[in-house]
Amino acid sequence: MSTEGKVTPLVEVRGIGVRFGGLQALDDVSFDVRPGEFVSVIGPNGAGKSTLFNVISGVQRPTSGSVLIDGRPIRRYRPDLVHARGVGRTFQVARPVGSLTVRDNVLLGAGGRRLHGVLSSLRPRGRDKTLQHRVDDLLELAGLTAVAHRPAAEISPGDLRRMEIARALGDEPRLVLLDEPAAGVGSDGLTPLAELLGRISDRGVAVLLVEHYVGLALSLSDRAVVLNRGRLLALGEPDEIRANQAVIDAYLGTKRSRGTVVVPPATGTEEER
Amino acid sequence: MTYAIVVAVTAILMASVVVSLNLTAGYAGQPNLAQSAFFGLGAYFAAVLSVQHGLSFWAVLPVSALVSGLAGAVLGAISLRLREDFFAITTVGLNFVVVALFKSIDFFGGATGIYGLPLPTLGGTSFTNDHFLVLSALLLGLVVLVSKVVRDSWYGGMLMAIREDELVASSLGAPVALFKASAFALSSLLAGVVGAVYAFFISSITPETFGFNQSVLLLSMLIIGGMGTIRGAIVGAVLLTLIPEMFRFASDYRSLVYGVFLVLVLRFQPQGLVGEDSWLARGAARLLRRSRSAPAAVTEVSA
Amino acid sequence: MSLLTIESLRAGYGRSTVLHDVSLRVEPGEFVVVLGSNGAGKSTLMQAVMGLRPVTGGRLLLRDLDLAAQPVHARVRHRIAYVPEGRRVFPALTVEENLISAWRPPGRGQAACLDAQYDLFERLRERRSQLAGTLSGGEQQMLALARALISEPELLVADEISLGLAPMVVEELFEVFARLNRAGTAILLAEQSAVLALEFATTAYVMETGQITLSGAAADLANDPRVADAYLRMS
Amino acid sequence: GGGSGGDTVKVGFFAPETGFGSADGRSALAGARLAVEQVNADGGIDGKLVELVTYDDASDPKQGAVIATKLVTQDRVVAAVSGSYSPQTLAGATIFQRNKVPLVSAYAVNPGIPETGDFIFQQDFNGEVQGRAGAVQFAQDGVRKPAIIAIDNDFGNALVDGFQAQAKKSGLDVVSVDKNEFGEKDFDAIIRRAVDAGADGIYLVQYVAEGTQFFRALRKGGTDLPVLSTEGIDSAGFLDSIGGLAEGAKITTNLNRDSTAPATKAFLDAFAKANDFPADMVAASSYDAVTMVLDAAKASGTGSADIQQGLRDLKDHEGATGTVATFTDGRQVVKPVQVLQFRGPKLVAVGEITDPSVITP
Amino acid sequence: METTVDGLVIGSLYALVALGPCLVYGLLRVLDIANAAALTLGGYLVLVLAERSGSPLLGVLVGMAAGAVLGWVVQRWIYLPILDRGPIVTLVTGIGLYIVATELFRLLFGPSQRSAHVDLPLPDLHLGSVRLEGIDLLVLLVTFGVIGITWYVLTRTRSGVLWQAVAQDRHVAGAVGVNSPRVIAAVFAVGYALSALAGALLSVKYDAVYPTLGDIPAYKMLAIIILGGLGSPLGTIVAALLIGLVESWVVASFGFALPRDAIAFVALILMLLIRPQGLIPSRVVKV
Ligand SMILES: Nc1ncnc2c1ncn2[C@@H]1O[C@H](COP(=O)(O)OP(=O)(O)OP(=O)(O)O)[C@@H](O)[C@H]1O
Ligand SMILES: Nc1ncnc2c1ncn2[C@@H]1O[C@H](COP(=O)(O)OP(=O)(O)OP(=O)(O)O)[C@@H](O)[C@H]1O
Ligand SMILES: [Mg+2]
Ligand SMILES: [Mg+2]
Repeated sequence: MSTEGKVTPLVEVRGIGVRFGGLQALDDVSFDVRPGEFVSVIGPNGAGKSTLFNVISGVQRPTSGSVLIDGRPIRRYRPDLVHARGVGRTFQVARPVGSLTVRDNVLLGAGGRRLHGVLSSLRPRGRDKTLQHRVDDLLELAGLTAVAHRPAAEISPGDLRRMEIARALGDEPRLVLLDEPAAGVGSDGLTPLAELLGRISDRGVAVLLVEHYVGLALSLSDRAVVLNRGRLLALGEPDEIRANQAVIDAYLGTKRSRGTVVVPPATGTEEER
Repeated sequence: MTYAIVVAVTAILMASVVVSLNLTAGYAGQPNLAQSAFFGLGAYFAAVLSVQHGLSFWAVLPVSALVSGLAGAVLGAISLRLREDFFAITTVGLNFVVVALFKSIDFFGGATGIYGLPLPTLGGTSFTNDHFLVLSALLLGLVVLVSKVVRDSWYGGMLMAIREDELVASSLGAPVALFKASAFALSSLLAGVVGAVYAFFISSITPETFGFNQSVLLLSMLIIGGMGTIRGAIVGAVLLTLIPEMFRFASDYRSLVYGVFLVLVLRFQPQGLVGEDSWLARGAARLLRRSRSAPAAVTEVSA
Repeated sequence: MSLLTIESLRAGYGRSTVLHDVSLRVEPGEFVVVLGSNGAGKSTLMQAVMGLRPVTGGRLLLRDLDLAAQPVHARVRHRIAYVPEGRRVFPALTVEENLISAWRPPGRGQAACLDAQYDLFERLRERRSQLAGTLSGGEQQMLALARALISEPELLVADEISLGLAPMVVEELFEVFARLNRAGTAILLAEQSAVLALEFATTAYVMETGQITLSGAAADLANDPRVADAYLRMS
Repeated sequence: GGGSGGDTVKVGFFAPETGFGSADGRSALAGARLAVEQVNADGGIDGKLVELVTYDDASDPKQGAVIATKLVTQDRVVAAVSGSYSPQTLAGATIFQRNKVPLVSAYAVNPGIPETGDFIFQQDFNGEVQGRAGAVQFAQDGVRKPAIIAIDNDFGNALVDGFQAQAKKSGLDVVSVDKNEFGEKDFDAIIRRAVDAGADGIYLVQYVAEGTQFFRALRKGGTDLPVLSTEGIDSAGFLDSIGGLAEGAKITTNLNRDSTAPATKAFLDAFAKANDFPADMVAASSYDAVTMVLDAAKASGTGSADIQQGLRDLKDHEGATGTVATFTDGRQVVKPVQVLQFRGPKLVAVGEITDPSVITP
Repeated sequence: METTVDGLVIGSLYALVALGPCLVYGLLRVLDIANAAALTLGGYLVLVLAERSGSPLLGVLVGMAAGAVLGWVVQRWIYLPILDRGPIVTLVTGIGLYIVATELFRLLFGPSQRSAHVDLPLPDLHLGSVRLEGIDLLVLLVTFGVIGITWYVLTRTRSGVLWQAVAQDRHVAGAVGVNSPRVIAAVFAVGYALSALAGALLSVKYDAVYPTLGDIPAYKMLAIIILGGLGSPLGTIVAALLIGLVESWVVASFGFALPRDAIAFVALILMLLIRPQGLIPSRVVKV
């Protein structure tokens, strides 16, 4: 897909800068994400990855630059408006609605785009058949069927992270932003997670992934963006990134690291791409 | 008998306001300590328009609803700007301000209040307490119905999400400002209608009737019963209306009993008497489960 | 005498027991790692040791002192320090105030202790007057660790220090741990990055559904097929 | 209306026993009880003992209607007395009127109370009467430019309305009207304002707590303007708490402690014996209201309608607060207004306003 | 000028009352209405003991001690167990406690206003045209003393940091060695003792105590805490003085144009519209 060329980007990040007091958390960052593409955002701690997600999802207004979705810029940085344009997200620290069940959490993620107004949103959330099917499907996809009826406050951290992903996918977004989905997921949980990410991508949803498990991230990605101290350090295909000396110095390190993990590619993905 | 009916009507009307309060305080989690101000606005507009301008009971109901609803929307808009605790105390202040307005604006009849509301008529006959009983029960039914619709809708789910985490709610597509303001408007509108009926029922009102103490009482009812549940709102309102009545004989100790009851319940059942995960709710759930699982076990064995 | 003795410990949440008869020892100067998958009970164990989770059975001794009878803050006075799971820095305190809150008067001066931590984590020196809540995820993790180390503990109880940290930083951290350990600090670590953990630790325990199922020298366990199967496949 | 079955005559009563009005509630209840005890000691009415059914309205206006309903429908009282403030009395009055049970308000001053209907009577002179009497008294004392400092509730409003209406007729020029909230403590600034406005006297409509603070501020500021106040501070607690601060100030009220009238003397003696606190106008008014009801029952019968008739026919009723010739057509009373002055530890009678054009409602 | 001095004295009393609840709020996010009960308690004890023993000072000290004990009991047995239930539950519980307290006072000391005519051996102060009564002088001195000490402790000693740490996460604060229960108990004890002190001064100044003495301070204190920026002691003091001054000025120039209690809340609402974070905001982080 990266070789195909002339496709309108789904999201264009143009010269984004974010300043917090004296700190330039992001500085003139530009790149784009094409429909269905899988892009990783990696970089050291404090590089500005989460800040970048906050800008793209409308939580944080940038001090300079702009974000375009389908060629049209975001004018009002409001998460619900960005959501309505087909962008879903998760948070670095999972944020469940703890008093609701896992199923209701996912259900909340599904339906916002069609039910924006107060009156239309008053329809019973438990009755819409297509909505129910989608939610069941997402719970199944994320492997949450067993815990679907437990309050979100009580489930394990691993389940919680997958619930966040399912919830972000609820409204059939064209792009999801996933902030460290593997953090806190045990080593035995990484393979299922990688498979889940692969399946999301297979559905044609573009993915922007922040992850310190670099091996996992790069093995799934079409391209990767590397940030360092708010600046774009490198942008390219996984192999270029792995070989990039600047990236190694700033982030990957020279010694053996978890960057060497190789995930078995999910079957069937090659042909489709 | 009539006394029982009067107490019943009072309890049902209180339950209706508390169920409406549950929309903002329970579902949307907004610390709303001003519900009696909206209740009072409804009552006051009803009283003024009927006593001084001769409008009928049925004509003032929609006016009360509208006025309270609009005022609620304004409060909702304020809530958008303020952090939780700032907002809580702003609502405390709102009570004092509204009472001051009732007292100092001539339209509202000043400190003396308004008395001598006529009995509503229906098809030519004047209301009796029995009529009030039916009317208030219908009103409670309406408020409960509206609450149920809200609770089971995407809108209601989002209100609960807003209660816990506004950022999450808006990232999932909820227009937080619109939802919050509309929840306040809806809750206040219902309270205003109840206020209008209440004014006609007790036939004379004074500013202090709708002051901070009343707001606290309404919120106490909700918390004692179980915040965030319709049954809790009703149980709390009924209990806190009945207990002071039942303790009339202990005149000198009545308020003390009320205070002690409040503290003891909140201390030992802070989730409310019939709220989620209260002793009663848990016990009921256990009973239900037992009565359901018993036959299930039999079929399993025989299968 | 063991520094920390955990014997047949039971602990949990309300009515549900999570830890069933967990026994474990930390000798002075030892580096013990507890491995286990999500929900195994590692964090519950760490919290029980600190007194943040009530213990419902078994014994918990620091040398011959009955820890279970000590309130949380008193355990810190007995030179145990704690890195909670998920950072939990004080968000509205600055980086420096976070550190000061954990500094204890006897011992070296405040300035010297602060400097020692800043030397360890240069990034924190840079951000010393930033409110901790606005730090990035990884920076907060560093702060949580520094906050534990500033009290110069004899026993460090740490829960998932690698969470959200860049790979290079994780390696550096393990090296820091090794150095501390060589200088005499005993470490009890719950961790999911099993490869690094087993490489640096002296002793390892594997926990499954609230029970210890395997234990031994870290080097031995690293070669144990059961461990490799469950915990080393991916990392 | 209620019947008078059984072997007791049930009379309802309510007062603010708790809440901010609890001091008045205590006096009111004591006065009412005294009246009933005396009648029962004399053998009751037609051989039947009188039972006083009392409720606490907790100083809460909302309770008026509920208590009234309870008294009427549950306790089936034949008549009732309000020992409470105007809001509660008004709320209850509607219910008594609808059920045709007579109610006598002991000391609530809102002129609207008897307007509720033909079963509702007001024992004390209403607020406007007392306000008018205040203006007359001030004029007599040589004050020309009074300032008004009044509490902002219907008690204050009624008195201020009466005072202002009469002020013009008596040649007074009111220089300022200030209304304060219940619980106000700081009168320094407001007194300074009145002085600056050129006031040569202060008409003070307050309750005990606010009244005490007013006099403290007045003395502290070194002002010695003449002060005329009202029955609002005619309370057991006031003389005790005020010390000598109110020395020389006058009040208008209905209870003359120096009265030589036998009814008043008898009441004061009996009250002093039965209670450990002195009688005040609230106690005396409640006592009078209850005796009126009982006298009416003695004269006309113990049914509600009988008592209503008896109250209408009431002639020259001698009470602790003076003699009531009769109830007017508007079911209010015509009684002289007493003027008392603080002298040392006592309230001393210094005058009486009897001008019919002033004291007739 | 006279008005300004009045305003300052009243504002000082507000500050003294509001300081305790402000610290408690900062620590536990509890809007503690029950604190006003300590005010009434202090008022009664100083008058009763002055009457019985002739020494107002003894009354003040006993009042403060009793206040401290009350504060300790309230936090230990009432607030701490329900803290996790959120601010609304604790707020209403506090209101319940306050109702219980006023009822007990009424039953114990009778419903009427009491006074004892406590004369302090303090000279009046004449500053030009302004006469400052002895008690007013005392109020100013005590308040500024207390404020000074609080300010020193919170900003110049490590206790300030520990207080903040407990405020943000009392469980983790324990795990870094802070004795959270003791910090909480101390803040309550001090806060209630200060309120008792304020109550004593108030009742001597106005020579009156009654069961509902705490009513107005209870709610005005909330407005002041908010105005000051919720949990920021300095802001609270500034706000208290400001409210005292504004009230006096408004009354002096417009009379009781607005109910005095509404003034505080109107000021509050106006200010929040301009500065939603309070006069001197305490530190908050949106995560
Ligand atoms: N509100 C804020 N005020 C001041 N500085 C901030 C604020 N938010 C973030 N920062 C700083 O901006 C930088 C970027 O933060 P960000 O959270 O985007 O990092 P990140 O790349 O996600 O790091 P990590 O991998 O550790 O999560 C950090 O150094 C952080 O301290
Ligand atoms: N607050 C809670 N209430 C009830 N059960 C809980 C709670 N927190 C954790 N548990 C349960 O306790 C068990 C052990 O959890 P614990 O957090 O100790 O596991 P862990 O080994 O630390 O897992 P992880 O690697 O995901 O951090 C889990 O089954 C979990 O569901
Ligand atoms: Mg991040
Ligand atoms: Mg854990």
